[in-house]
Amino acid sequence: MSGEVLAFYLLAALAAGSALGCVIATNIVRMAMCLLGTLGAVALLYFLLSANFLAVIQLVVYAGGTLILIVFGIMVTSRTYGEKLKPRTSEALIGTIVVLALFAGLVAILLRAPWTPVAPTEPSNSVAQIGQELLGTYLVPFELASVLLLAVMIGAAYLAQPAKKE
Amino acid sequence: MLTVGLTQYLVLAAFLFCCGLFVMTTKRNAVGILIGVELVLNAACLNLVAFSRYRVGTIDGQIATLFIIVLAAAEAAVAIAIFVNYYRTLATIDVDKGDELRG
Amino acid sequence: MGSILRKVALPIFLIGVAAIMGIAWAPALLCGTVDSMRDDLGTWYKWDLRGERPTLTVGNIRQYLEGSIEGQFAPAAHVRFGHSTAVAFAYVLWPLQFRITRDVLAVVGVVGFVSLFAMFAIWWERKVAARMQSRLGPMRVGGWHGWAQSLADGLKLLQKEDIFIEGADRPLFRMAAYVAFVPALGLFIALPFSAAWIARDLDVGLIFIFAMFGVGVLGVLIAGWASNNKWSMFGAMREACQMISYEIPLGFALLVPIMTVGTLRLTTIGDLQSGGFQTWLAFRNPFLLAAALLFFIAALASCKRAPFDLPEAESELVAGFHTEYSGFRWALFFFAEYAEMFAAGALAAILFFGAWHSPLPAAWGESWRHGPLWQQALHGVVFSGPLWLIGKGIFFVYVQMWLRWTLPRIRLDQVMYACVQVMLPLAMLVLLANTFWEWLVPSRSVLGMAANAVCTAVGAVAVLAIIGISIYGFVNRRRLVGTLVVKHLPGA
Amino acid sequence: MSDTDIHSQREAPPGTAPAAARELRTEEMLVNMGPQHPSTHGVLRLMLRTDGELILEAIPHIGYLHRCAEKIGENVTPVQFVPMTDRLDYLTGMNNNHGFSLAVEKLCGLEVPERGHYIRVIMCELNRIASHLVSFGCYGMDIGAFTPFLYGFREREYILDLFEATCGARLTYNYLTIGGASLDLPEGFVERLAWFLDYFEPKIDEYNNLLSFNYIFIKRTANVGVISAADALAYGLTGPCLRGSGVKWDLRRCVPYEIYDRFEFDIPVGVPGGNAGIPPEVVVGDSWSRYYVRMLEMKQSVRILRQCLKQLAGGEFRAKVPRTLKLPAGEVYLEVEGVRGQLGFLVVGENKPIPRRVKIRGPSFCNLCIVPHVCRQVLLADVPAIVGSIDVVMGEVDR
Repeated sequence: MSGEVLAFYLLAALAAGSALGCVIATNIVRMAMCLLGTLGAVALLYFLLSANFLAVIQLVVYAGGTLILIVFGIMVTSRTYGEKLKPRTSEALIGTIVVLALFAGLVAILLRAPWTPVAPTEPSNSVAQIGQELLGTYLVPFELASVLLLAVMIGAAYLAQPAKKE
Repeated sequence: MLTVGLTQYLVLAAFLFCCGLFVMTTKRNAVGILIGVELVLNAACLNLVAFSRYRVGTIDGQIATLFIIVLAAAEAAVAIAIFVNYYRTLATIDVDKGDELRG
Repeated sequence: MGSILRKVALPIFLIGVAAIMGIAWAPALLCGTVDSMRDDLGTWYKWDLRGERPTLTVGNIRQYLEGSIEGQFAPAAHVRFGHSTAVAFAYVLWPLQFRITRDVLAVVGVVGFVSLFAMFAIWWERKVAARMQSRLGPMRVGGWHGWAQSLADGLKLLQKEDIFIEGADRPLFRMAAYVAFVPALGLFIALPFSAAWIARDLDVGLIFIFAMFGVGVLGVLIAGWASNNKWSMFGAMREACQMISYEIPLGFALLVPIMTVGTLRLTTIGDLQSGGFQTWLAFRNPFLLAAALLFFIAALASCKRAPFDLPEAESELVAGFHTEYSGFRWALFFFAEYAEMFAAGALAAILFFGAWHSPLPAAWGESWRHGPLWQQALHGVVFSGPLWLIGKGIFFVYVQMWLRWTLPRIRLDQVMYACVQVMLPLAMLVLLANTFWEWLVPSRSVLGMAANAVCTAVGAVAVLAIIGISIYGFVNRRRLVGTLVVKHLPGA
Repeated sequence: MSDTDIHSQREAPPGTAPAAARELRTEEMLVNMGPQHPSTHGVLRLMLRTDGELILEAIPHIGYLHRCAEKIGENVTPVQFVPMTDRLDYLTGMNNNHGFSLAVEKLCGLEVPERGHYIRVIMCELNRIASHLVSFGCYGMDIGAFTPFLYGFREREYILDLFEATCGARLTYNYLTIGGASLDLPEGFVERLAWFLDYFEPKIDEYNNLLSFNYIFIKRTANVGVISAADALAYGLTGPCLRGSGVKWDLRRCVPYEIYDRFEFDIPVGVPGGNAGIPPEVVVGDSWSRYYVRMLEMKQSVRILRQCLKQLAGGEFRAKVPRTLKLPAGEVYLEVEGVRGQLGFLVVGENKPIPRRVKIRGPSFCNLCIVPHVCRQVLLADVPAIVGSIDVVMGEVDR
């Protein structure tokens, strides 16, 4: 078993385990920590897939930004005592059945799909390539994304400002 | 014999997706639902990157993933802002309580 | 205990010297030799392995060392060992050809470096603080200026009870220290100590380190949350605000040198500055100098050092996020903090201040670089090598300490104001201006050269001033309270 | 907010949602600052009602250091009570001794010899400097700068050495006593003091350079915790806190006692920023003004001390006091300008050696009363800045 295979299965186990932790955990902060596990494992999987740039972006934006925002949101919104928000049993039951069925179906399809094996090619310099693509082919979505971020910044600031005193 | 190929990545992504779906549908804490969304998005990203590596040979998948990450960050910022407002109004973060508009 | 430590002080010092020399030529001696052997053998046996170097056997290496295979690259070709020596060396060298061995060595080296550096820095910070406050600082453990104080502190911390307070979220409480520590360690994977001394030369090394800075914040956040203490919670909230805000100017400041050099690979950035003092990036144009300053301030905030030490502000929040921590877990936070301090300093050095190159142009020592081993070692010490990077890192850590023991703490709203309304626009402006400068002013033009000269002069003056003031302060604060009282009061 | 609310909120076990928590505004949080908090100067406990980092209300809770000082005063003779006064405001033992001795002397009609007067002024002013040095250092620490603390203590060490040479103690002196001082000044004291004054005066400028005019320090303290002159008077503030609000009131000058009318000195008060080298951010009555008044007072104390050394007379240092001093029937209330404000002693005699009643007006206690008024709608980091600038010593607050 080569190093890459071993690494994949370790990381896959970590990602899947953390995702499962998210499902099981009732404490919201623990859920966030499980999410950190998944995000980190997925980032490392990106390294395995030779998407280095994506991996570090995942770490910067997701783990270093979004997740902190989420934890911060948790801290701000869960100061009331004793609010344990457990899923309702009926909902959880139905959810489990549906999701398990979905997973089984997906796996069945995936395993049967006739992927023609393509030898993975080593990207030459993915950062430069991504830069070229972003400012070339994908210029419009790129600019749209910037506009979106601006809108989000203004919107979030507007939403989160303290209510005006009457 | 354990090998790594596209299928393995896709199965993992499917698993993450299902977990995210479950979290989204059953959790009552609004932030928990957001965490579910992030899981689902991650599953999608993993799919895209794996495809881009094993099938297409170009980096379009990576670009798409980049956009997804950006969108996820934006979405989380707005969502947290909404949740803070929600919490201020209702003094709880339970999404089931937010049914004031129900007729 | 003290007497034992005093006895081992000299051996430890000698080992340290040996280690420093080793650092300077270990890659040339060991990994370099093995690599060149593999290259040699590849040509010798005409192995065609699609660019892959052949795997050596112990026998190959022994023959090589004995001189029965003629090499064309290696310095070892000039040296012929006896049979038994060659066998011994062969067994040492053989594992080094595998990547996994080198990885393990790198990890061990990083962990060792971080813990040694943290211990040194804690002792040194106490000495620096003491000097600034007209006292002596640690003087007892180990003999000479209490050099073993951190060792003794570490032993004490290890023995302390690991306290969990009631109501704390135990798994998270345990985990938080590791979540803070592991990224601080992990960033050293991509941090080059020199072009050869790097665990993984990532093409996105810079962002990787940046990411690790960001992830470490989570540990603090979780520590504050899991402690079930309102002060810890305040500390965590402050950390979250501060970090998320300061990452943006930090990122902008990082973008400025990237814009100039056009790569994210840290080894490339470092080697672009090998031509002596005036080629260091910070002195290339005024905007890069400004970016270096912005980077340093933002990094100070990211390391939560004074005057930005709000998350642990002891006069406001008791001890902030680590109020409830004790023993080893508490020490982990400090190891992480000192590791991040060094990383910030080293990053500043790599991006702006000539990386692992000395102020002398590396080209001057080119002949030494390919000479015998002792010349290579000397080259590593004098011209460019990990020692220079470590030295520069320590210099920036020292500046951070200096600021910490001089300045009062900023208030939270002022921290936010400074970030969002001062540093962020400034960083954006600097980025824009630098872009235009690089676009419009070629470095060979008169304007470019003049700017370079002026910035170099400013930088040289600043560095010399910092060193000069330090020496002046050290000399003038030598008189201490106790001796003053006895000596100077008439009638005493 | 009533006490029951506070307790139900604080002690709510996890897993239950108390009714009180529902009624609270969701953002609010109750935090205990102290009694074991690094910046509450001893055992002050501030109950903070916060909204995030914003302080909505700060309620001081005192009494952790109560030692029945006044009750003890009713059970011992005045001479025996003098050591107790050392322990009121333990940073200014000399001033406390002095105030109590003056009150008893006034009740008994004792005259203090000339040299005794000078010794008393010297000791009081030296102790004022020592105490202000601690206050300066601790205030630096409250703001987050550690180094000034040790600088302050470095210079205070000389003063304590002088005290030690004089009376053998470094903190609780029991030196100024009924009728004068308990011992004469030691040999060489005058020269040592003169040397110290020359050494110390430039150090004040060094402190100002290091801390007072530091940009961050000004930003942290200027316009923070502003007490208007009217408020200061209404709350009965005295000492540097009152003078920081711009009220020129100093008992040494306004109601001269002892021999303070023989010396030339100024009463420093808080002045608005922008003129006379005061930073423009400064507002009269803010934390910076209170802090800076102390720095200026140290200079004035040095001035007084120099004049003392010049005028110091020979002769007796203590009046002849009968071994068992009978306190005549009647009552005396006397205030002196202590380091932190007006220190008052009420002594009621009933023709016995033991007073019927001893009552103490502690300046720290009265100054502390303004904390809830000032610590409102400020940030958490401002609370140490405000409490530190008011400079309370809990030994005197709790007595």
